[in-house]
Amino acid sequence: MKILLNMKNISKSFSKINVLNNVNLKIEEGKVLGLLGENGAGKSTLMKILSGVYKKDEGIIIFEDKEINPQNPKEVQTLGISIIYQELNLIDNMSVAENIYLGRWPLNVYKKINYKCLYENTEKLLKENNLNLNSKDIVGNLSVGKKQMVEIAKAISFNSKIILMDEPTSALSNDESEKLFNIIESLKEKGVGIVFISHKMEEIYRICDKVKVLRDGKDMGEKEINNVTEKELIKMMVGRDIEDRFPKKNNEIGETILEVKNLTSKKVKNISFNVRQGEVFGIAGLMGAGRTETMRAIFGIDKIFSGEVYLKGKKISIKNPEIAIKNGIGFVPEDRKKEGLILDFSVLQNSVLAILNKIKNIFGYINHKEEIRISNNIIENLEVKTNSNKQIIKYLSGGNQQKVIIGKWLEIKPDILILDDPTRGIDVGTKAQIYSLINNITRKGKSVILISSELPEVVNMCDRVMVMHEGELMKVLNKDEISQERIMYYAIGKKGAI
Amino acid sequence: MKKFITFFIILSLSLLVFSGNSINKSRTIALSVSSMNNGFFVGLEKGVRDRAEELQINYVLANANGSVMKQLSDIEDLITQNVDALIVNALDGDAIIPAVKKANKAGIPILFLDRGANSTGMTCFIETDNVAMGRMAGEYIVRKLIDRYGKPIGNIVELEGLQGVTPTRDRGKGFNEVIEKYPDINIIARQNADFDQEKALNVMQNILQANSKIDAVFGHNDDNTIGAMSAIEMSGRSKPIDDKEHIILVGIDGIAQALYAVRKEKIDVSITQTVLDMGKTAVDLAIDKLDGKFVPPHVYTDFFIVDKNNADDEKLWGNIIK
Amino acid sequence: MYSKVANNKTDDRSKYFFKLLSSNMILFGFIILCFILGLLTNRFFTINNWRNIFVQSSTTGIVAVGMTFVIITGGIDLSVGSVLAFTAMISAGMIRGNMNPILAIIFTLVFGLCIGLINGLFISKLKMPPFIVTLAAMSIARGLAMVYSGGRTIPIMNDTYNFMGQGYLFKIIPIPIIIMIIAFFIAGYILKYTSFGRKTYAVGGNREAAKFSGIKIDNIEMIAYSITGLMSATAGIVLSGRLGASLPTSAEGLELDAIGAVVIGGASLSGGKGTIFGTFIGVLIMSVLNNGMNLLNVNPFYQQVFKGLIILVAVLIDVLKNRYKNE
Amino acid sequence: MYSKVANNKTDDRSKYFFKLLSSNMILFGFIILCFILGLLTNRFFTINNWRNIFVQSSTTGIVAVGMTFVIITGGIDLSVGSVLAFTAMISAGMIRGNMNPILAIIFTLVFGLCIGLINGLFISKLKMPPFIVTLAAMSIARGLAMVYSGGRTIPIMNDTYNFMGQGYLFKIIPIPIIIMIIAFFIAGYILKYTSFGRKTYAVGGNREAAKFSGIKIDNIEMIAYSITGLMSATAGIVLSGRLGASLPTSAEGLELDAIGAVVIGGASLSGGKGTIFGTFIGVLIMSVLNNGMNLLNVNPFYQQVFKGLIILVAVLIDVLKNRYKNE
Ligand SMILES: Nc1ncnc2c1ncn2[C@@H]1O[C@H](COP(=O)(O)OP(=O)(O)OP(=O)(O)O)[C@@H](O)[C@H]1O
Ligand SMILES: Nc1ncnc2c1ncn2[C@@H]1O[C@H](COP(=O)(O)OP(=O)(O)OP(=O)(O)O)[C@@H](O)[C@H]1O
Ligand SMILES: [Mg+2]
Ligand SMILES: [Mg+2]
Repeated sequence: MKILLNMKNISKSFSKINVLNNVNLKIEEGKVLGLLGENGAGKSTLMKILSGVYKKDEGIIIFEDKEINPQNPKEVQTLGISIIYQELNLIDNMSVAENIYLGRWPLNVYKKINYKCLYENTEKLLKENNLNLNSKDIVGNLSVGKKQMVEIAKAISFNSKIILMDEPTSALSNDESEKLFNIIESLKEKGVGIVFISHKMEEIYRICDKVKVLRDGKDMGEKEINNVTEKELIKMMVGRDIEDRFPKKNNEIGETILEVKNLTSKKVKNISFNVRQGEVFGIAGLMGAGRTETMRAIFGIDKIFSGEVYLKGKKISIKNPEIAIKNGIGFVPEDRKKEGLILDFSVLQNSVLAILNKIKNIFGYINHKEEIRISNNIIENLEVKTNSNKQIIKYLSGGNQQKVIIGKWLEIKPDILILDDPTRGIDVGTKAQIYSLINNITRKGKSVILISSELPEVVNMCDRVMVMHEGELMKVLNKDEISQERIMYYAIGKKGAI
Repeated sequence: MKKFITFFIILSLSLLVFSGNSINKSRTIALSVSSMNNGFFVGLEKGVRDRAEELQINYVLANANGSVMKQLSDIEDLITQNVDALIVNALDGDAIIPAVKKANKAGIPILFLDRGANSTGMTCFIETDNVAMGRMAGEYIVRKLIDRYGKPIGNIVELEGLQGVTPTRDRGKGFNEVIEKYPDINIIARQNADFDQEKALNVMQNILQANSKIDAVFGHNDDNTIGAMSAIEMSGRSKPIDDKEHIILVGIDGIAQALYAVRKEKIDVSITQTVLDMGKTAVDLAIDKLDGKFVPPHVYTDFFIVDKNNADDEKLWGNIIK
Repeated sequence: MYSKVANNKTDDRSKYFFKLLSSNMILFGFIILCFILGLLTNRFFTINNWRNIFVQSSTTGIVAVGMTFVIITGGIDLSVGSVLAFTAMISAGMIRGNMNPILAIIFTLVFGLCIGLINGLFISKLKMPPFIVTLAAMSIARGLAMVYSGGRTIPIMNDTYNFMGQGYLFKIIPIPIIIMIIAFFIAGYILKYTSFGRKTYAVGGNREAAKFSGIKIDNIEMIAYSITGLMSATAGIVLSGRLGASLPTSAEGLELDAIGAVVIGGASLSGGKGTIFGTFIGVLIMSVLNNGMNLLNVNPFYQQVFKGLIILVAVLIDVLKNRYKNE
Repeated sequence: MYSKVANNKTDDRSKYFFKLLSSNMILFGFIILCFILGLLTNRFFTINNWRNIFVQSSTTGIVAVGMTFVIITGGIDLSVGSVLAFTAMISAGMIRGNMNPILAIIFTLVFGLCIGLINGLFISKLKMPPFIVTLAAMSIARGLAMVYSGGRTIPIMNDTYNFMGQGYLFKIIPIPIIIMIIAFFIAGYILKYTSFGRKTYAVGGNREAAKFSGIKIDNIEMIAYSITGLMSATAGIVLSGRLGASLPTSAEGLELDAIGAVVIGGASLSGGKGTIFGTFIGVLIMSVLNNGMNLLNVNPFYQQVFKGLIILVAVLIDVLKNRYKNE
């Protein structure tokens, strides 16, 4: 098998903190290499070194038998390496087509952009890869999942020899992920070498040929996927065994705490459901089903056009998130970069953002000791990988950022905690941790609303599941009715019983 | 028959009277003023407006607010409105030339007030001689220094006005013409204070800091001088007017605040212009022009020194416009 | 939902107009403003008056064209007024030195472009905040204009040169209008249809994404500031030609007018948004306001008050309508 | 890697100072500037001169305190100079009308706060761009100051009132300095230690995330603009007290000075960044520059050129050092 690219003894430090330590990586023609590791293991950093965003401290990169020294993204692109970054990088005000061919638009002889050609090319690309996108849609109006599809289309459009995919499926539903795998398969046939990063073990087994594991920036070796079990892989990543991916629950379900009647907002129609104390209430659906929108309305971010919300039997009107928080509702949003974090704040400052009103005195003075206590608490309990609570949060790995956000909402001790895809981009170990956290909450009689695109997660974690389709409620499934098949049946818009 | 004649005479007389009035009533005079943010320009405008009202002439005002672009636009708009005569207080003598040409082309007489155009085509230019005022200020200071030291020696501060405008240049020119004649009188600091009190105050504070011996300050206008006065007071270096160490303060314009300070003996003198008269004269000359009478091309209006002896004079414009 | 295909051309056109109106409420505000002024004074809707309005827009308009580029990249240029004054001063100096006026004009334009380029270099290569760089440039260029002229106005006695400000095409269309319109058309074309134009939006919309896509942000920024420098010099030539003189104090405060026009036209100071057409309407709103209040002989003190209020209302219409759309 | 624990207190302190310097190169630039000026004229490092520098900083300084809040939220306030003039005019009018000076001052402060609040209402509730709202407010307030005064200066002949500008504490410290320092301290405290301050940074850092965390963005913005209005009125009282008069033209162009000071101090116009200490240094740099050039009797034409150049260099030091750190 031909080796396209060889990274040898790569090391990298950020302000004296070692992030990568003598890591090797081989990309072969027509093969998919899975890159595994806990949050903060250094996967993204390695990819960014390859794509020219960061400069390596040590090591060499050999591409097609020549040493290369990537200085900027453009250089690497021209060599034939393209990348899907972990975070979205799109221009909101531009169309899908313009984003896919950003800066590479077809020009006519007068240097005018040939829009006709641009849209034709895009349509062709989308069709060939069976991607369900409209080339003229404005990207800012798309859901995260669709935006991710745009990124995928963009990476493919380069016709590169190597494509690096940093958690491309974290925002995708099973359906869309399956589409991506089909694309990857056809790329493999063309001899493209692929690096695939994911925290979903099923996917690794589904698509990868080999896996490479990183732990704390150290190279833990490479394995043929057929020669290694999931358990072994997890042990390589985490350094210990993880007993249960879904820890046992022992919650008692009590009275109805939240009742929503005929809720209608910008994107959803006539939604009615209730959530009980001690319950994990799941919301399932395909991308764009309106799950997020339902919760945004309840949390006071979107305007409610009609319908009522009752909390503990009392009708309440939640006009803004502050009121929601006062009423004991917390919300971990789906887009952490846009809605979850103040990127320039430290871990500490992000940790206490939702609880400021409770840790200040009458003059507004923030109790600094309390701040430190809370942030250290979060760092400890959720095992956030950071060098101190003063670290600026944008320098944390994606998964660790997510942990801080979850921690921040746990600190307000909510009666109802809404989690919108909380395990997106979270490693296996931490996922199990988050599930135990959810169980801890429900054990105390508090409730969790869990929006999730991962069916196993829904099936294993939820006591009841509401399935949505295009802004409408299809069905609420009880504990004994929950199965992947049923959820999918309703999620794609079919009605009636099965 | 006699009755008829009397009737005819009365009729024609009354027609004459009415028509006289109605001629004026249908006449419109426009003033384009460079800015209105200083007592001086307010005075000019009042002079014009009062006279126009007195004569029952329609009166239109445009304020360029310190922008040559806007002044040209204003005048274009006034020409569009077909005014009968234009009185212009130009921001800049060269930049106003196209406006003069446009007015000439439209056959509208264009008179200049206080600041003129560097071209032909002006119907008349009414101004106070800025160079002469600068000279007068210089001569006053020289005289006072001779009184103090017996000979022309001393340290002077010159606070210039807005950079790039005619009064700054001309007043500076007249002033320096005089001072240059006395080699022992030194201008130890020449800084600009933009005709602005706060700027003058700050600049003068710094100058006081840099120079332990200052005999006199000439401000290009009263705002500059008043700012300097405040700075001197705050520095604790203010002395009674007849003291040997008193810093002689001279300004130009004769605005209300300056007259007040002169009365209080905080500044020595202000060289006042006769602002209201300037406005009035402009209107009269415009009417003369419209009536076909002779109008001299250049009219200098009066200026004189105001000290504590005449600062209370009610006829001073600074005592009228407060 | 897509509208049905129109039956015939006129219908199509009126629909297009209607769409333009509803997508661009600021245009709507502008039309209402003109309508009211037309009712109040019959001198408003005359050819002569509109010629005045357009000529009076020319300086701000030309500068605002350049400013649009800079603002779309997410930057700002405070130096435009000073650069205008400085370049106009240089060209007046050259004319006084008996240089061929065409050569003088070309040299001045190149000179303006270079000043813009220097701004751009500091901003893109040294990563300095645009506000600071151009604030410094504003101070420096104004100072140099003062130094060069000794604080005096330099008259320009050259008919070829002054033709740029005072001349007419076909004896009816003033040259400043021609220049402004050409600038608007070229800039509109560039922003809408060329790769550079779209990259400008990309840089302002999301720098990171633009960088990751291999767009050379530095170059885009440098070109944008160079364009602004070039447009300032162009406006300097037009203005000094119109006035027949260069003043060291020319165009003080022009930066706020130009930025104001661009933002009224729908651009956002955080970048990525804005159109040349919007800027054009923004510029016209300001000129029409000044002109209308002059025609109506509004007390000059109150003019500033009204100007503020009307700008507020015009933009408010736009904002409220967008809000309504989003509900 | 963590540094070893320092052996003793003095060592600790010198380290702290060193850290402050290296984390804040603009302070370093400022110190170098002072050093050079001290070498050039021995009048620079005198108590008297520094008293002057501080008094001369007071107007811009007080306004810049308010501006810091607004800029941290990601906004801008162009109306500060006009609001200053207008409020000072109102208070002069009240004093002339024989109102009790203390009452007049209180009323003026409340009045300034209200103007700021109105700005804030338009910006936060109607979601209008801050640039437009405050540009309009700038025009309106200046117009009203003109209308109210008829374009004339109103002298203020009240010693209690003028004490605010001309008085001394303990016969040595001028009141304007006291007011400025108090403003800086309170604002610094609020921004650093209080919940409101933290929320201000959050709003500027990421509006959406702030909203999701239950922060009422509208309120934060309204308070920020109200603070700026209040500070403008405070500066108006100090300035008119200092001059013993209110001028309709007071503080023209102050907005650029104040914004400049805040940005020189390290804030970013896109929000979320900036400190009160930085603003303080920014204000001082400007005043020291003016003062130094006056002391050296630099040709006024060149003063602007030098001012621009020095600001550029001062910020450049800061930028280059950050760059170096990130490599
Ligand atoms: N620009 C930066 N400055 C400082 N530290 C950084 C920077 N980028 C990454 N790090 C640190 O490097 C480590 C590795 O981060 P990286 O993003 O590569 O992890 P990852 O394996 O991709 O994790 P995840 O699965 O959560 O995405 C983390 O501890 C992170 O805090
Ligand atoms: N700002 C917006 N403007 C217009 N349409 C939007 C906007 N945001 C989202 N939508 C649309 O609203 C619908 C529902 O949004 P969204 O995809 O977030 O729902 P969801 O069920 O939470 O899906 P998921 O969480 O899986 O992405 C989608 O069709 C999406 O395209
Ligand atoms: Mg990662
Ligand atoms: Mg969602």
